[in-house]
Amino acid sequence: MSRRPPRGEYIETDTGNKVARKATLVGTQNIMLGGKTVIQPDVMIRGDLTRTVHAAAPQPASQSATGAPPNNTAVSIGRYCFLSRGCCLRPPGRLYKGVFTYMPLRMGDHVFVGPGSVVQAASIGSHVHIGAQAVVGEFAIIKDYVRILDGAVVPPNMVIPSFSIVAGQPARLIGEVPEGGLEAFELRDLYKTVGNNPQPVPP
Amino acid sequence: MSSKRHSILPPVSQTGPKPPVNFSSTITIADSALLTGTHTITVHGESVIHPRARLDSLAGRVTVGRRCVVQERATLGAAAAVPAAAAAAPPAEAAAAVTLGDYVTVEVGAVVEAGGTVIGEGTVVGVGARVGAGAVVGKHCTLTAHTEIAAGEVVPDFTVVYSNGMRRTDKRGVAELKNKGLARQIDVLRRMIPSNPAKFA
Amino acid sequence: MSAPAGSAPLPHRSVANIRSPPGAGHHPSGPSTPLRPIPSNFGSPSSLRADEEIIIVEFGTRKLQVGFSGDPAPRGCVWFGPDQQRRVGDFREWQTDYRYDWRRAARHGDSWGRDHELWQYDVRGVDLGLVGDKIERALSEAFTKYLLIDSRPRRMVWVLPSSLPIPLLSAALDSVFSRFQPPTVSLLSSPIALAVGAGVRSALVVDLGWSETIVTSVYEYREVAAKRSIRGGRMLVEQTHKLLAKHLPEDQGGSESKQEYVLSFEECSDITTRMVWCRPRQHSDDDQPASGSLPTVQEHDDAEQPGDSPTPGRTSTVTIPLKSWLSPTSLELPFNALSEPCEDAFFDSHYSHTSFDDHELPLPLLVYRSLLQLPVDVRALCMSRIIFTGGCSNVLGLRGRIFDEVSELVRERGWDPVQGKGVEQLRANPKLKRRGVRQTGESPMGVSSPPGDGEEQDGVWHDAANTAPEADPIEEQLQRGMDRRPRVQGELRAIESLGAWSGASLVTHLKAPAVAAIDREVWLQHGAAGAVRASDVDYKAQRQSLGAGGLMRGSAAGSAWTLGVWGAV
Amino acid sequence: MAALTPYTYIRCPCSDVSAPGRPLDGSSPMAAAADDNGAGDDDDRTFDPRAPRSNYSLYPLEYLLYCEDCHQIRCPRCVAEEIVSYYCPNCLFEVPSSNLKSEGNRCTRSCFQCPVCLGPLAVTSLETKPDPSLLAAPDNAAAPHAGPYALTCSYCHWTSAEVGIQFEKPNGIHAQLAKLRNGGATRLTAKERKERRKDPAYRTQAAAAPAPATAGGEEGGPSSSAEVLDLETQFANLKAFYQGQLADPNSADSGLAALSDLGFSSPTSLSRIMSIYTGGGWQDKKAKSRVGAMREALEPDEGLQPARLDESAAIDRLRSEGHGATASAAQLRDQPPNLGEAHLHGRARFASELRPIPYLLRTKRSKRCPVCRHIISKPEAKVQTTRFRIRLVAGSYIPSIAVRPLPLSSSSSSGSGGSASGPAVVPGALLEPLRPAHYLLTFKNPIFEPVRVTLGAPARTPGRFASKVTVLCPEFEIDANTDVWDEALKESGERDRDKDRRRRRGEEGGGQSSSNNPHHSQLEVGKIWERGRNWVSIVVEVVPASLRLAPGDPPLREDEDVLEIPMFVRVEWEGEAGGDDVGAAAGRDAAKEAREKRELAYWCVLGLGRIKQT
Repeated sequence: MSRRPPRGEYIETDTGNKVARKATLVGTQNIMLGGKTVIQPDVMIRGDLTRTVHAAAPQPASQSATGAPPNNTAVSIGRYCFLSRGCCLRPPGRLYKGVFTYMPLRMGDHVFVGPGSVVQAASIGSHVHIGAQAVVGEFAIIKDYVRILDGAVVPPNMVIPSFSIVAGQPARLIGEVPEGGLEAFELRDLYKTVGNNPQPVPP
Repeated sequence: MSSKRHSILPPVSQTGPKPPVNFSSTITIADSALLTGTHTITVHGESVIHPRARLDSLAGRVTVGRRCVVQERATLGAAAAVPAAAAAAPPAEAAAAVTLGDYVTVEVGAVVEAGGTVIGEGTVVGVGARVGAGAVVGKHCTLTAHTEIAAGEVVPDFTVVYSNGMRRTDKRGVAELKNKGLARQIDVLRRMIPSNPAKFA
Repeated sequence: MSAPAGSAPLPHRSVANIRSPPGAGHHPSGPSTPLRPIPSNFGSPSSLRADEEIIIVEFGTRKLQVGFSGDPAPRGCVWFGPDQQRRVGDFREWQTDYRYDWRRAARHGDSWGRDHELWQYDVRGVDLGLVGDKIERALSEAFTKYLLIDSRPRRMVWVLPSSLPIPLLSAALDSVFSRFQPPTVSLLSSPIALAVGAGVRSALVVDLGWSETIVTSVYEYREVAAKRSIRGGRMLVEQTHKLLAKHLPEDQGGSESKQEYVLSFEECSDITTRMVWCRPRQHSDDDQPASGSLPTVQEHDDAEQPGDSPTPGRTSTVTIPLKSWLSPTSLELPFNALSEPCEDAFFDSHYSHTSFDDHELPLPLLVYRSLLQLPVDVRALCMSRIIFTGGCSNVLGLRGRIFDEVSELVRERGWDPVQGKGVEQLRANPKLKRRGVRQTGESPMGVSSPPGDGEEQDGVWHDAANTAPEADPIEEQLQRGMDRRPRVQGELRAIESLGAWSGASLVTHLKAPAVAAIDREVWLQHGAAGAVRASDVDYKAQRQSLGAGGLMRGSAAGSAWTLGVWGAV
Repeated sequence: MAALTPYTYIRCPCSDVSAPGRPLDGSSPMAAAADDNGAGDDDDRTFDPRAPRSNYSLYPLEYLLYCEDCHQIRCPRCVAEEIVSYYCPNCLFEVPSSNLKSEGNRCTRSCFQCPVCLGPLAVTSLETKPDPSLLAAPDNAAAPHAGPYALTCSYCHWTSAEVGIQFEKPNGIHAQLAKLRNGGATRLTAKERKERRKDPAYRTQAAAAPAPATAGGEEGGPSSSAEVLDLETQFANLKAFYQGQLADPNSADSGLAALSDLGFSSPTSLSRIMSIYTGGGWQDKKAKSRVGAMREALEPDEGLQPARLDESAAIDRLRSEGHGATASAAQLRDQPPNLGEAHLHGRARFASELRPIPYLLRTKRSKRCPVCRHIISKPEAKVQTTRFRIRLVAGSYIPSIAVRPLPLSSSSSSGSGGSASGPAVVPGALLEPLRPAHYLLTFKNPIFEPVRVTLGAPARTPGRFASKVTVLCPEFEIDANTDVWDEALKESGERDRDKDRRRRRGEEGGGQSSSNNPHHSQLEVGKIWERGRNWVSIVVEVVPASLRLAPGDPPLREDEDVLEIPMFVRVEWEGEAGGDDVGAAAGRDAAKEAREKRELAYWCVLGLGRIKQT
């Protein structure tokens, strides 16, 4: 993670978010960032896939200039999240009362999403580590302090309780996060190592 | 996100030639979709091409059936990862690179290699799955995420490929229901995804 | 591979003294008087103890079954394998690109699949410490994952094969006592537990185990004889591998048979459990066509012929996907070929019976001989209480095949250890005829065969027959007890047992005291050396200590304690 | 081979005490290995990380706890656990411990795992046949909540309808499933059976219930009159039978028969059962005479179950349906014990006989020190909270060790970042055999007193391939950790910390020339490479062994190509005499209190990287 990008690769917002210019954010008005969140290049977030079921009237298409209502949030991300290169966040969709609708994807704080992973969960807690090339199926619910190993495929609708370590296709519980393992989920240091003037990793 | 823009869509270098296209009037195609190649790309009625989906007709024609959904970063007609030796017959390759039946869903980041590859009606190609050149996937199959179908392999109808290549038969008999669901999904997507077929014409 | 403990026959095992040797001390008016008040004493603690769970552990070579006493089945089952032996926090097996490199693990032929075993009965060169570690980890996994209990000390009951070598047993006890601090561990031998689990007091337990097949004769809840053969699950899997390797295209001649393994153990054992079957007894190759006339055999025979005869079946083939080969492939082979491993591993019918060593007898012969070895009345009981158990008893058709082969052997040889001329003479013997008819079981006999009968035909067992006291009180009692319900005997019959674990669960639930109960303190002081021979224990003292110490605690510290059938060092 | 990032494992001292058993002779390779590892038991001999037993005693730092009263490391192996709460990992409902005894160790709501792929199962209505991947809840456009229902896997699309299991109600699936056999036939649950036991109608009812069509072993149909008992019933019958026998009606104390439900046994039966175990015979005639009363089970009602040896039906099925229709060994292992079926002989082999797997419950556990019984870790009881009441992790007491390859080709990148970022060498790059390589070990001191670290490593690594190891600076001090508030203000305080770091370097410049300008790649023995606020970096030089095998050698074992250094770490510091919470902020004013020397010593294993195979 401690690669040094050329200056100006990131847009740094006043809330401390670092969004790579090369990231693809569709429907930004429906994407909420908590701050201090890093979005690396080639990340894709589908903010345009909003829920349609609560409103009878057809939603304004994402590129229409009308500011979207607040309840239209498609993807909300907490603080100190880290979206690695090439990962993709996508709201889950399903038929509800006979109508197809997308549901918001909510993400807590200190969530690491590994490179190339695709996340379609309904909710992800805080202090969650999703490895590289992992797939989190639609409407999965992931609690706090969960580690999803590289390449795991979390099946749709799966619930992963706190302190779980899951892996495999489909993902299953293979271990529990030990008491001493909680600090490892902290992403403050990692946050500092990227951006336009990255800090070195503290030893 | 201070910017007034409603999307950050960094331009992607349009590599390769602009392919001749044959779009139905009812399709939805995001203008950030990527179409390259020399052969014709045909998309039939009510199909949806998500942003950043990639259709590559260098190796041959790419045909997308009715009411298909090609999600972001999915690639149709990618050059075969491993040159399909015996599997795909070269002439067929030139003819058709990829053919999707109706009601096919190609999910995020899935790759369908060129070379006479066929995906049957109602089949779902899961996230990050890879269908090798010349493979023929039957109707109403489910390729779960990260599934790899070897080049030239034939997958019978109603097969579920899961857990790294384990196979079983889908006995739920929900084919038509899935199609119905897909239709509903497409209704919604058409309203959400700004379509810009003109860009590719 | 008979183990040290097993090879030296323990006093109670030798056939000579199945019945109590007259000298075994007829204590005048034994415990009955001291026992009278005991119920009241017992009443309260036992009811208190009712909700305190006792953990029952059944040890197998490849798996550990763990649960609570009183349950019909174990709650958890932990298998041993390479993944179970990794460091904590090593999740490599779950990495997408990781494949367990079994070729490396199988350094030389005989270690193929060894990392799936808890121990080898041949304890030479076995790292006992490692065995302890494996058991400890398996147990704690079972506790956390399946039993959901914390590490407060709990009493344990272990179900063990009675042939378990003492070094292994003590290694296991060392590790468990030091890590789990159970106040006591009681030992129970699996054949007896099986008998209990089947509702019988005598039985012929045919344990088609992993490392070996053991035939144990249980008489009145006592093991009176055991015979083994190395023909077990391991051999079966190796035969399966041989079969698959033979059918695989790229074929390095015979080289891959023992040295080089072309397929992973995991895959072969999987295929074995899934596809390998056992074909019924061939009637063509034995000259007596009359075999069908055995009523006992009858129902199985003509039931099985349809299973085998249809010609479409003969030609049918199966395709088996192979992942662990050089390149993943799927192998097509005739369905009938899948019965070969079974033939080679368990029967070897193309060799003559005389050509086998004692440790590699084909199973039917093994069963027959162990029956033959028994005194006639014991045999009469055991032969009609055959219990098949062990992993290989799940091989389709195997039990039926063995059963038929045995009844065939019985039919053509009777109970005559001697063959040849003797046979004719005996054939001429009217008594035998009667017997012959009977043991084909046309009708379950109410009475056991008269002792004279036994003497006459199996000469070998003269002494055994003679040691039988003319009036065996047990027999009398039993006869009296069930004059209206005759016991089935003299007829070959197989019965189901709930399994050793469930049997132990029953025994424990009934709060039976174990003589082979080891106290933690005592063990940590003396270790196995502290044990005395089972026969030397004064049961009266035991029972007193029971009164004091509670039901399962067979040995309060200080009183003599024993490792039961596992003998002493 | 997966790229290997350097790692550190710590060996809990508790492994030293328990050293059961020794190989009986050294003939076999295993025994040889055991000899090496036996050495681990006493510290003056080198601990071999590769010995098979080592895998059971090595832990990553985060798995270790620490007892403040014993001042000792505690590992998962040596702590005493106590369960705080039970819960279902799927519905996250807390289960009272009382239910455990009765309901067992699995979720009794509607939480099931797929028997085929272990994915979660969802209840779906069969009427509207919804596709769970599209609708988690039944589509009520068509008949809302119309039964029957089935469990469906959203991953592999297995459905319980495949094995003929359907439910009337969408909830309480567990209870409904208990009454269902595969194929749909109903069965009596244990409770119902108990009620029916005396009821004459019971037998007919049981007989009426057909053997499951899928039961290969039984398709032959009941050959004899005996009914097929399922495990549960046979067990119950046997138990009832034995207890009946033990009650021993014709003995004097027949009054006790009433107690037989408790499994209570009269003296007679005691002696009876005891003889189960005694190798010897009967001592007293009296007991014997009573014993007679106990007979064998003779009928299915008493638990006797004649075996059905005819498995030809199953064989035929195997023949016709082939490999695809069978359940894999793994799937069978994941199956919970199925009490609802007859004995599994020659059965439970077909995929059609798999049953949904109720989720195993999980637990929250608190941990105690095995010696002083103090609690060293205690989570909040509530399932949803992730807080801990007490959490004494080793990481906040013993120095952490970070391993990084040191790029001696002093490229600018490694220089500017100081010790911090030296990505010049690719992580996980293979080590060149016989070519010296350098690694930076960074020790970080978590406690609020300065600690003195002494390292001991064998000159050559144990095992088949001995690499040379030189710890350039085996003895050094690490300054105390600073206040907690610094942690809190870390983000903002980043710059200060850098300054702080630089300042220190300046101070020590005179003393430690090498750390003065770390970019110069001359390594001086006995010199610290670099020093920070509460950390110190030293250099280890290794000369990887060549992995060339002599002909006839057994091939490399898994991970035998990894260069692992066993290192004995001794940490000394002065804590306040009370020594209750060394780690807490209170530790700061410990300086004023009485001091006492503390020492901690343990083996650890540094995995540096894989050696290139030539």
